[in-house]
Amino acid sequence: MQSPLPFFPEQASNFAGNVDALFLFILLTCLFFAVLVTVLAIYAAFKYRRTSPGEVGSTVHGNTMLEIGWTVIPLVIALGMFSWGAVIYVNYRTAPKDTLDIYVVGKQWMWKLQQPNGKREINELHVPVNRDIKLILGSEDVIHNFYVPAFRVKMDVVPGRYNTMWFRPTKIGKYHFFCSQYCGTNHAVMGGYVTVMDPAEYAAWLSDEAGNVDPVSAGEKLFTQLACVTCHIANGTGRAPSLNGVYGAKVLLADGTTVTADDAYIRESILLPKAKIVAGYQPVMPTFQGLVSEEQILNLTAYIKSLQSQPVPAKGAGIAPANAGKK
Amino acid sequence: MHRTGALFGQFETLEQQKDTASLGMWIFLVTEVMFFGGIMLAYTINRHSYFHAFAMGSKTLSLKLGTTNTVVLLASSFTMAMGVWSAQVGKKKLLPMFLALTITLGFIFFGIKYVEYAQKFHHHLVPGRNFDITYCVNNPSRCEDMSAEEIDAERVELQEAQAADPDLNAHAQLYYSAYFGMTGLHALHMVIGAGLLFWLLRESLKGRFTPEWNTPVDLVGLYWHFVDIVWIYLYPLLYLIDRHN
Amino acid sequence: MADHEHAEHAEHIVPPTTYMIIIFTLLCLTLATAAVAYVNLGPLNIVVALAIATTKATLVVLFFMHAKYSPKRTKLVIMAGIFWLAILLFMTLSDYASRVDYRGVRYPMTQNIVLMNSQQS
Amino acid sequence: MSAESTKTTGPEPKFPEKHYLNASYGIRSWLLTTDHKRIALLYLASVTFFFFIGGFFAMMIRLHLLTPSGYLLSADTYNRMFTMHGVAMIFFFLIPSIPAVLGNFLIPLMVGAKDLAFPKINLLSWYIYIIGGCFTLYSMVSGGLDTGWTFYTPLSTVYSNSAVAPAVVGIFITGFSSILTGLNFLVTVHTMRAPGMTWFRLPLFVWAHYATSVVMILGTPVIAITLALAAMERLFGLGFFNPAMGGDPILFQHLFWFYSHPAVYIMILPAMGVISELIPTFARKKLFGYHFVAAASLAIAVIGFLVWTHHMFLTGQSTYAALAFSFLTFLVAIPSAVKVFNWTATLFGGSISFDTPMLYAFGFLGLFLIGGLTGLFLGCLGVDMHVHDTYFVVAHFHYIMVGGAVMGYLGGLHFWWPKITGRMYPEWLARIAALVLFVGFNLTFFPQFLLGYLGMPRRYHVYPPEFQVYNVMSTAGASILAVGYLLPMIYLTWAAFYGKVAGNNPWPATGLEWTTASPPPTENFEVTPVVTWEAYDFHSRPELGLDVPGTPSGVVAPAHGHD
Repeated sequence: MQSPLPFFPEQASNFAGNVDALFLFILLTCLFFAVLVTVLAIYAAFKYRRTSPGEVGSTVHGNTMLEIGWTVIPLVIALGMFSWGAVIYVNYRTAPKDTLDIYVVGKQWMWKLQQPNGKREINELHVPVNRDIKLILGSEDVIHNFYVPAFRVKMDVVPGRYNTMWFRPTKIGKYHFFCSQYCGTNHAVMGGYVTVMDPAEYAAWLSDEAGNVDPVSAGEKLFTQLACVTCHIANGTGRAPSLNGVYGAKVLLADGTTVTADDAYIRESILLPKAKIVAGYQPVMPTFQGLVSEEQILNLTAYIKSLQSQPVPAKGAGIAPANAGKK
Repeated sequence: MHRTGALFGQFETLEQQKDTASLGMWIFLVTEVMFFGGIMLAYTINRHSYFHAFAMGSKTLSLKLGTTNTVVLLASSFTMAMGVWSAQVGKKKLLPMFLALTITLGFIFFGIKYVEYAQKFHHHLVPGRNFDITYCVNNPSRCEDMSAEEIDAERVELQEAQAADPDLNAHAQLYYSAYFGMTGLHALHMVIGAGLLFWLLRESLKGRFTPEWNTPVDLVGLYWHFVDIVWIYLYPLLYLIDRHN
Repeated sequence: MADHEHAEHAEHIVPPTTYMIIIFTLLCLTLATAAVAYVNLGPLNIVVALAIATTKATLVVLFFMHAKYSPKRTKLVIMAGIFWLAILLFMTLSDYASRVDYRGVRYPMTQNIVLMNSQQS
Repeated sequence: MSAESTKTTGPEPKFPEKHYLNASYGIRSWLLTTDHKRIALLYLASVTFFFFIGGFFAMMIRLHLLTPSGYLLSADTYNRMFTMHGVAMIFFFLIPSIPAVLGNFLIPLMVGAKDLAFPKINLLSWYIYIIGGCFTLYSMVSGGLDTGWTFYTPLSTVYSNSAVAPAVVGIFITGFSSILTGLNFLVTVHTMRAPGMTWFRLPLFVWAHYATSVVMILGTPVIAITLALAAMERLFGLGFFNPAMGGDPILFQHLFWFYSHPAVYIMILPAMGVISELIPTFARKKLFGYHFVAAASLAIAVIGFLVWTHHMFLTGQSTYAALAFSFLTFLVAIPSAVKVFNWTATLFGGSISFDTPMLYAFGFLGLFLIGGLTGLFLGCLGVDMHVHDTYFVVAHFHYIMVGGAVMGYLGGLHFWWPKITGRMYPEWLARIAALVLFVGFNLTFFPQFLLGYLGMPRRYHVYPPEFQVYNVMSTAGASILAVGYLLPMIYLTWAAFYGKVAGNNPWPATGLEWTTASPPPTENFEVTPVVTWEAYDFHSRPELGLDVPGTPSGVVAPAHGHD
């Protein structure tokens, strides 16, 4: 990008060279035909320009051999272009084995990315150079598209399904990535940078601040791994009550009684969910007996405790109103 | 353009006029095929993805009503064809009679369709916020039109379907999206057809249609038969999914 | 004006007896399709149902709609309609049918994606 | 130059006393007319209106993009601008432009009929267009529309806060206008041809419209049902395209592009038809390979239906489907190439003049060449991985739609303006306008190819600073282009009232439409014409007054027929 009128973005992946070469091949072929037709048309326009008002052209009106020629020759060339393009595309859609898998989630209007060890980034992606990287793409809302021009690759991020894309960065550096599928208001700012690093640096970066795990974050991780989060949605719109501010509070149950949400209640609710049903909710929670260890229950409890200070949604919390449950 | 008798000004002969009108109608019917084709495609893909939900949805429909309606509509197609024949051979008394019969059968179809739709609304089976495929099973008292045996049978079916498809309620909405989308569009076409038939009936009572000039009868007939064909496909696609289980 | 060869055909009038035979066949086929739906034919159920429906539709087109006695041009229009419908259906379905990840492994990585969502929500 | 030359022959032409424009007066005589020529003028006024609305949005877009951070509009406003630009231009200008204006006016004249087969349906289709247009205008003024003209779900059905429903309903309604126009054309060409007007004597303009009508008939109903489903999804909660209910947003794209890709051919095929008229007329020579050009039109219409998922190579469609559709995409390029070669070959051995319509034809040839060839890059799977959804695509389809379709439309308007109004436009002003348009167009859109390959995604209201140089060029070009569009509107309107009287056949050209008066009488021809000549045959037409070898030279019959 040094020149003021650049033509090619940087080539920074295994695909870049191939795509550019194919691009140049098509470009030169097309230029040949474009120049040919243009030169012929201009030549004819001057050679056969009208010289007297009543002049008419010749009676030539066709030539079957010519027609066949200019149907078949372009067809053959076009099939050449198709085949070359197909080879690159099939390679792109077929990820190699042993890739470094990175999860990418698009939402209006940010990218959330996660390294294999769980390290998360927002609108930033760090990858080691010369390693096959596979991105697994999901969307929370509308269709997005993950596009790295320097790598010459993009793929739609479609809600309701997972797409994958892969590439092998070949050059250390920092490259733009964009959302290239229109996704609403801030579509244009939904981008960031891919940082391609030396493998050693990448390893160091990866282990940085990802080491010590406290019970709260371990519990948070479990809370999502066990899919608790799909029903216990923080804003109270889920099938189960929000857990914000629940710890230590009184909970109104379906039978009209209240109970204090302490460690024991939380443990019981995890292992025997049907024992106490919060008012206004269906008994849909499955039991986690045998699925979680005691340590994990502690971690989960620590996490739920940490939600004590979170804002309680107006609707959808299990907390009893001040005057409830007295009867 | 001036009109000379039955001949419109842009044409040279009656033959040309009839030929043109009939070609126009057929081309219009082709656009209708493509129109229904789009929703058929949506149906096919979703039925393939969520077969259990679609089978469950299909079983909540009344086969009795659906089959009756098929018979009614086929019969109306027959009376319409007879109407066209009457016009062609110049039976000026028979034509209005067959047209009136066709309209009557059309309205019987609407009546039955109304019963079916009303039941679906009543049973909370209309896509949207209140959709609940388990409504009747959970609230048998609210579905007084279903017998206890029917409710029990549905409960068993529902349990099986839910076991196969945990997100049954969402996917069953897709079935009802298809059901209301397809039958609704079909009914809309029938309404237009009925309107055209009323107009034909009025004109035929005036004795306007002769063996020489009966193009409108012919064209409306084509349209009516096409609407019949759409139903011929909707019937197995909507009513007859997985009935044998 | 043009295409005179069609216009000069005398109109073919189908006799009522033909219509009666057709309607009788159609009603029989309707009952047949309802009956056969209760027989477990596995994947063939839908094939049989559609085959019967297509037979019925063909009878309606050929006789009630007089396509059998219509000029070639009308038949061409009908065939074009069917052909384009087939393009729409089959070429779209070819994509779905050949997707390796289509619905079968629809959410293979749910836990991981859910893991991603947790921090923001 | 022939503009001067053709006018030296024969006596001064006279304006006919009775013609379709003065056959009756008053607003009712226009709003209730069933005359295809008057309906064409109704369409002309309405598509011009939408063209300038769309053009205004385009100007706002280009001005906004002058700087990387965009200084003019907010993100939401910008998104509304490009969406409404697309909707106005595609559904309300490009699709009806040539068919509904020039096609409507000319097809009955060209086949020698008194009117289209269904004149009332023709008027109805204009009203449907206007009603659809009103819905869409309502959407534009009541909150706008910010989904992109492609209406991708679930953005359009669930997430957008703008006035999606009225716009979708408007486009749905307008679709029926397109269907009825196509139906009318098909039937007219089949059953209304004059004696002697065999299929292979039809002008290629008619062939092109026949192919276009096939696309309209078979494609438009699919977009209608798709948009109807999307609207019902937004309004009543149907779920076919909603992933939250298990629906599939990719299905929407399949259905949408099943129409919207062939719709590109609705826009470009009629323009190709216009060019196939212009080149033989101004080269005074039979079109090279008539049968092949006619067949190419049909081939484009048919194969054009088999390529739609090349808009979806990177949505995660199956690799196999992508391969098949890419292959078919390369196939559809061939008939377009055949046409270009035949047009070029026609020039050889011709007697070429440089009247304004011919300048547009040359312009079309150059721009369509670039537009068509860049389609190969996009149809090629390996390159599409990089350039899909970037400015490369934007540049490509503007070269086809503006460089191709609009150039063809303007060329056709100039060519037939004498027939429509009976008067000539100012020749030199028109040539300058054609040149301004050509230069402005290339300056606007060529830099966008470079932007696209550099990786600038489309529909961005702000962009990284490294893309600025090309954006500035593009905006500069757009300013020139705007002037280029205003010019013809002004002088064509002027010429309709004050231009030089044209006479029946000022060029002269060979089509049947040039044998009747300019402007034509309401019933088109005083007596039903009988066609005895092949299309574009200057040699067997002594009444044109040309120096045909073999006829005694110097005996020049008046070019202006029998008025």
